Amino acid sequence: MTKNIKERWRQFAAWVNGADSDTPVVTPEEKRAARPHPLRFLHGMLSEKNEMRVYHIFSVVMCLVFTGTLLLTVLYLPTFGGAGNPTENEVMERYVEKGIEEVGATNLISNIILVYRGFDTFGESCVLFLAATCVMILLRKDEKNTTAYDLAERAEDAEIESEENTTVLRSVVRMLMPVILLFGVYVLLNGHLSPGGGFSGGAILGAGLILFENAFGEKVRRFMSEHVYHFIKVAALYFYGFTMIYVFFTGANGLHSIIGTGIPGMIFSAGVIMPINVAVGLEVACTMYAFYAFFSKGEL
Amino acid sequence: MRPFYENLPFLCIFLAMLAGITTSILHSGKWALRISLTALTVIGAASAWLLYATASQNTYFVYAMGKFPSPWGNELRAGPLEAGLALVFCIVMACSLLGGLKDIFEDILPGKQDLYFVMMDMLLASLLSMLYTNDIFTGYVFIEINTIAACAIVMAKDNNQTLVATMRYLVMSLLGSGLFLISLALLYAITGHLLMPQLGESIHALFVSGLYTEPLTVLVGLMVLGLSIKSALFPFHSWLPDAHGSSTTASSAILSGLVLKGYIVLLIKIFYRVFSISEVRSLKITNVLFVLGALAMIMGSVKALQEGHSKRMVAYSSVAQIGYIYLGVGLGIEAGVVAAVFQIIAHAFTKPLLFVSVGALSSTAGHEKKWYYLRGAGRRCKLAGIGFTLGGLSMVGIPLLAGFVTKLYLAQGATLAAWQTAAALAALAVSSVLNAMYYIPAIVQIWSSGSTCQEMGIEPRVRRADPALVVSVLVLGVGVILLGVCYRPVVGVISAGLALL
Amino acid sequence: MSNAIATWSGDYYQVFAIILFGIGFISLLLHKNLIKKIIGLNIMDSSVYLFLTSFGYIDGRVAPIVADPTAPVQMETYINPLPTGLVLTGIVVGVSVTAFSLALTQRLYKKYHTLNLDEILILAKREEV
Amino acid sequence: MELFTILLLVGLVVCAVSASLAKNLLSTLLIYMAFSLMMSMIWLLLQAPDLAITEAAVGAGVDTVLFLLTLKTIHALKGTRSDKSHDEKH
Repeated sequence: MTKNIKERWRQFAAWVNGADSDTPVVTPEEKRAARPHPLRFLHGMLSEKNEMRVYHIFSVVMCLVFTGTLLLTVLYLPTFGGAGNPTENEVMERYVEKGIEEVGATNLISNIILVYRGFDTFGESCVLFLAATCVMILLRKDEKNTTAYDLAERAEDAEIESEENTTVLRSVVRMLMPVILLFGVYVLLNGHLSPGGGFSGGAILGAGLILFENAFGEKVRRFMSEHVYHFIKVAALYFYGFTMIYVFFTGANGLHSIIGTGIPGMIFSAGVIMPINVAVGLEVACTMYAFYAFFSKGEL
Repeated sequence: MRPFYENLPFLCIFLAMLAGITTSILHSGKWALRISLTALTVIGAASAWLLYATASQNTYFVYAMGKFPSPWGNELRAGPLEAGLALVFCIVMACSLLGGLKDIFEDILPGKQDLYFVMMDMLLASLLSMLYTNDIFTGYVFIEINTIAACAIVMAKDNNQTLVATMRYLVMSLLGSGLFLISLALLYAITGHLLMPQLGESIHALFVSGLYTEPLTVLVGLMVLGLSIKSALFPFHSWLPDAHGSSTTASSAILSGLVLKGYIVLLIKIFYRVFSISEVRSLKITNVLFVLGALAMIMGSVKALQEGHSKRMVAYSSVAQIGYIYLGVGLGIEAGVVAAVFQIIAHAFTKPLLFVSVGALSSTAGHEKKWYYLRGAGRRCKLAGIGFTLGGLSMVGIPLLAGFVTKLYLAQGATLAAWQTAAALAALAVSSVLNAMYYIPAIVQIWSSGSTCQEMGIEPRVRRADPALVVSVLVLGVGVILLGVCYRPVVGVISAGLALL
Repeated sequence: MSNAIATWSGDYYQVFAIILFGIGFISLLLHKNLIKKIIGLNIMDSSVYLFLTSFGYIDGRVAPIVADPTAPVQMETYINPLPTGLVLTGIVVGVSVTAFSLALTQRLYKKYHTLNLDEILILAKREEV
Repeated sequence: MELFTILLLVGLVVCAVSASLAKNLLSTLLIYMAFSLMMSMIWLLLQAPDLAITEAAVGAGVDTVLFLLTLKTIHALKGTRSDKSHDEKH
């Protein structure tokens, strides 16, 4: 038994490490001729080994210069943790003292990221959306990135997976799953009252979903088809986008907004923050799951 | 209730984003294209309206995103300069898409064409945000969006070269963003603000009182370094030829014409609104930019001279043209920056014209991209030949074309500069000669009779210009000529916009 | 010099953040292995976030989460919430970029059977010719 | 408390160095995971619990899954099984 595990670990480590122990496909001369580096003008004056060394020294010196400059800069910066630093100004004062009154969430950070500086955060959700789209461009199965060999291998993997005895995994997941989901939903819904919010809650939910997929693959795959993924993602982003348009438009034009602050500290309070957290959380959860699915299978 | 046109910048940005989000569920390249073009038309029209409204009253406005004004909430700011550049960006992006349309549908797999247009819409949204933003952290977020979208449109062609080029581009870009973020952290630490008007006031106060001079110098250096890595200023340009030379036609055109410019416009905005041009000059950072710009003008052209691959040659010529912009900024005076912004516009029209034409020319020789095999290509696709000739001559600096006006204004600015006059004039002269040395032979090659691509076993074929290509070359070509002939109103808007910054 | 050391020992968060930045930067420059490059990039990003967050911290104050919303909120009780908000944005951007670059790495590996960027560049050049 | 902080910070540096020096890619990854967890403790010490939760979920959770899946794909063509595939391809 122990030997088996050891053997498996050795194999595991071997393939993980495989890249480094690769048979050289490129001769050193070619390597040298093609290496783009800032010391090209020294070409021919140095041997391969020396050139490598000079390049390393150059990099290290550059890095040291950077680090040194920044360290010296620290000397001239305001003291760490000191009260009365330039950052403690009227901006912070309003965020802290008026935040609850103006926006309504007792977690002051969610006031800032979702309302005061809501545009940045919408941009950030778009970054996540873009990354998911990029991963789709790169990894979604098509004739360019998948060969017959890949398909055969994936089929083999699936076979191994179905044979494998996953009793332990399944019973552990059965116990853990409710806790993870509950925690994720709690973090999501209480984003305006306690630490957390859309992104962290969504990431927890996504991680739970990935775990669940590993134990009971079929069920999740049947639920999270590509259509469902697109629907959740687009619906969440639309909701977020149009809410933001409404908030910005009414705010900037001085119109009356129907969004109130509610009673601070209650779960249904702080206006748009909780709905947006839910939307962002759903988007993040399914994006994380989509990352996982495209990375491992090339499809949802 | 403010006048409606003041809502336009914000609505344009959100329209572009929502167009991108909608496009991602269409599963159809044709419809994605239609949505993108519609969004571009609407945004272009809105920008034109905005330009008219702000330029006619010679005014600008700030637009709080939400209830909370300047030091607390995100803000946009729009004046003639921003609106004009937004209009140019929309026109150029639409023309590049139309000009490279055939290649997009050939190069990209049918199942993924819609995703390409998602990237285009997001790229537009991020460019607009970088133009309009009044908040430096919003600038950072949209720089990241721009980076990811730009990398995605490079790799969309999905062959080996583009994947490798994307990796290099991505690593360099992320290094640039990291440096920008660290300089932003320093800026926040010494001022406590992120919005440009308040930052400007605090920085001015720091200059007067002489506090925090060292961090200020370091942070300006890091910020300039980060943005110049991303906009391929000379020693950091190594990723550019691969990325711009290997991707599909429309991507190359947009990357060279617009994406690089987005970062430079942001840099100019920071120079004007956070610092002031005299403060930047007193930090000596303009001198560095001047030297690097001059070197880029010459080294980019020298590299282009050695290049036999048509798209890579045009890409190297971008390095030289970016050098012109930085040379203008590096003069450290108003006139130099006006010339730099004019060059941004001129190059935004000329370079896509060149890329679109080269794409069409090479399609007459079985997509072979070496100059040697493109002999006679201009005779087989006359429209593209004319487009390339026009663009090439503009780059060389023939009067009545956009490139000439840039050189004129740069030279004029140089005569007013403190110490740079002689060096700037010499760099301009050398660079013009070098430009002529590679563009003229290329033009001669495409108009010569006969063809050489049979040597590769490719039958030369005549390409009849499709309507999309006609529109694209026509609009870009007319743009180049108009900028060369009636440049006075453009320069007027630029100087008015810069004065308001 | 002793002055400098005193300042550094006061600003130890920032000093460590910068050391981490140096480590991330150098592994980005020196490593040829793409996975290690990406990890270096992540370390660099984390260090910048640490640097930024350290400017929001104020000694003896607590996290900006109000326990009793009925009482008036005093600024002197809480740390500066803004850097935390900015870094939250930054972390999400970081994970997006990581996913993108890892997907790219997978594709490059499938094409070239190596993770070494130098070798990949050479192989790509060889193909072109 | 300060001692604990400094220990954590030193731990971060050690993790960063050893992640960059480790020969084995899997060890690099595991060390990076430890780095993320320490980072999330440091966020707590800096009074930023929001960041701590996000870093733990994203840095130690999702990032690690993505890295592991990438390593798996690499294996799919190399290592134990890849020798076979290499022979087939060449």
